[in-house]
Amino acid sequence: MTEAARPPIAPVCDVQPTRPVSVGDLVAAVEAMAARRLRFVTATCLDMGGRFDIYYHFADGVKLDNLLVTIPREAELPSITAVYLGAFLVENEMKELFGINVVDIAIDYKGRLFMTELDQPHPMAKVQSGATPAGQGE
Amino acid sequence: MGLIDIARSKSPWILHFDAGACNGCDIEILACLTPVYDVERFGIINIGNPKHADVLLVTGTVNKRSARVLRNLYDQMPDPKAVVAIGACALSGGVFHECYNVLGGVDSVLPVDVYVPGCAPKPEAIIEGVVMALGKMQEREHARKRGAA
Amino acid sequence: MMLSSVIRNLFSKPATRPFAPAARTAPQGYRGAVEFEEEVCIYCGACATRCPANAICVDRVAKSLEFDPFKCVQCGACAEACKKGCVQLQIDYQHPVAVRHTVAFHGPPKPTVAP
Amino acid sequence: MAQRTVIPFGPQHPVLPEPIQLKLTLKDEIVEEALPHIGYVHRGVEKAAERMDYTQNVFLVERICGICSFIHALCYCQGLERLMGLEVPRRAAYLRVIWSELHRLQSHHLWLGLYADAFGFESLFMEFWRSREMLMDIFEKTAGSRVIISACCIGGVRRDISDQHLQETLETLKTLEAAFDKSSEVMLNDYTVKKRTVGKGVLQADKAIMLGAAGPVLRASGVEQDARQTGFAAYDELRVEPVVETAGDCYARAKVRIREVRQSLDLVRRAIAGLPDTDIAVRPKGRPNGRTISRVEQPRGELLYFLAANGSQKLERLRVRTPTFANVAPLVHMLPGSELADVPVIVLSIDPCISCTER
Repeated sequence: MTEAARPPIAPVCDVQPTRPVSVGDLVAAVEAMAARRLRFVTATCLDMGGRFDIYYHFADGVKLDNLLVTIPREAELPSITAVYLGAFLVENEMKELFGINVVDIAIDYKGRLFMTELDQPHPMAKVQSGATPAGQGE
Repeated sequence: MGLIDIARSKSPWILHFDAGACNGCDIEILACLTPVYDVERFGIINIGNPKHADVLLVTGTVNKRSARVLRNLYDQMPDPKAVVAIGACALSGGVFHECYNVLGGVDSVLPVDVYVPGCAPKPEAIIEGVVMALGKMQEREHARKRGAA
Repeated sequence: MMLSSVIRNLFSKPATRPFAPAARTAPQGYRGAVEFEEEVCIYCGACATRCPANAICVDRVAKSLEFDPFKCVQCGACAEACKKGCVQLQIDYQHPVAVRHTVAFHGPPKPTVAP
Repeated sequence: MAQRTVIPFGPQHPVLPEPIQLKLTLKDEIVEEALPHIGYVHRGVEKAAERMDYTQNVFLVERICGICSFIHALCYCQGLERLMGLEVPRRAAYLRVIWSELHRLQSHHLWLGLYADAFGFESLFMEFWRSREMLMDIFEKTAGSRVIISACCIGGVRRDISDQHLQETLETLKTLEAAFDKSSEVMLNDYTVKKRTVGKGVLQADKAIMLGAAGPVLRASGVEQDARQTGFAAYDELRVEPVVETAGDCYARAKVRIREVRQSLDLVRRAIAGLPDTDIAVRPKGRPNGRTISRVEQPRGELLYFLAANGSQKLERLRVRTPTFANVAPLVHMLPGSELADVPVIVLSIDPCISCTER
């Protein structure tokens, strides 16, 4: 990437800085972010096949500060809604669309945020648990 | 033609439902109400209550959750009624054909009388569509009366 | 305040645009209905691959093109992709219709191939 | 004796053009709890973006929201340009600013109208929407469509604005500003409007940060954050000072937007005056690879795209965080304690865009 050419734009918007944290340290790291009065922006979940990469984005003024958590499929992910209540929608979304087991969400839709009971579970996940509907996965 | 028929064709009341649109078409429907397009000069009034409405304007792709609401609204409307599908999404799914939560066009749920293509259709096209739907509604009503007589 | 508005509105031109038959036409460059020129088309399929809505189907072997105006979102990607200038976006908008229809055409009859 | 009732607000409701349901728990007339139920317009754009070609995605993301479509396309293209190492020509960057700011003007006019309608001021709604049509005419003339203008492409913009159109735009903006002066005066100083908006739905600065509010909702609570400060497109040259109010109520949110309209008018004029004379697009070369975040400022707040690509024709992941998605949590916090009759005003004060939220 030729980032050097446009100094005012590039450094602000890239995924840097990203700090990897373990699942156990996630809530503590998020609490540290809250202590610095950073604004929670959102979380992004990437399905990497065997594992999930989850980025948490925080806004520090106009800069972004990111945390990266990597969890194996089927693992539990603690909710950060106790610290940042605003995360409840995005956590419910991850739970429903990817099938990540997010525990203790403050407002839990039980995996029914967007879709009805009739739909296939976890449409965003690359590996479908159970029967794989045609056209799903890579 | 009875008095009620005349009144209906001169002053159709429309109900608008967004079944999963991007807002583009919805805003264009609202733009029809504003001074520049002013549909009230044709007697068209946008109404919130399905029981008062003659024409149902549907925008956007239909998903399972909104299909239920849509069906519900349609059933509450008194006969005779007409359905106008507005925008590429309401016609066929448009650019969202690859999305997993899209059932397709409105005609997969309701019988559609008039299709207004475009993304988003111009207010002129929407007004033209409503006028066309009135014609169809009248035709159907006449056919029904002839059948009953 | 209110009085000034009333007076202004009494003497100003109406804001409302006339509707058909005196409706105004869109300005140059408006992206309206998509039209194909059959004679020019070489069935290369460039428009079909670029179309985000899958509205165009081109069979390069059978030399046929099918276009579904109901899927079309008038983005103009096909017109940009077409090297021959066969696809054009009209200034007039697509008019409402009561029945589904598609536009289909095909090239000159294939030279007869022995079966 | 106080009675508890649960009232479903929506999905089909006269004040909302879009379907969202709020389950309101009331104690007499006072809202105790509000629980949003969404999913009526969920389509699954993020998944579709993984299945479609990355160039086709420009048209897909534009149709996430019909009110700020250009800005969605801008955000997406900007992310891809960073992944592909493309340098956008300066004229394209300026044209992007012009169209974005026109979209902001259009969106704020739309919102001010709907907001006036929410507290029953229909003539004000008509005034704002009449002005808005001038902006729609500009879009029609310069970009070829009223709503989804499809002007942005990877590497620049798809069409140029001629000098004649730029002049016409400036003329139109003059008329628009005169009309806006009159109608915004009513919005800010009218006794009845103030009665309905001052002190309603208060959000403190602390809460706004912790709940992750975005855009005018955040700035009306006194937090000075605007994604345009990051200097994307040509905002590095056309500096933007965030518009900040401190009261945090519905009135302050309207005031922020009214001041932003003036700011946008100024920005469009400055951008037109400083429009450089270069190409308008570069041809994209190669395939995108890597992960990046692209942030822009939408009329409703900060829009964030996360793009992950692996060097193929299709993206690995496209994540869209829209401003209304962030503003739902503040809304849930604002509603308790308000009267039922104020609910439509408070809901509209965040400028909800449900199709953005659910994608």
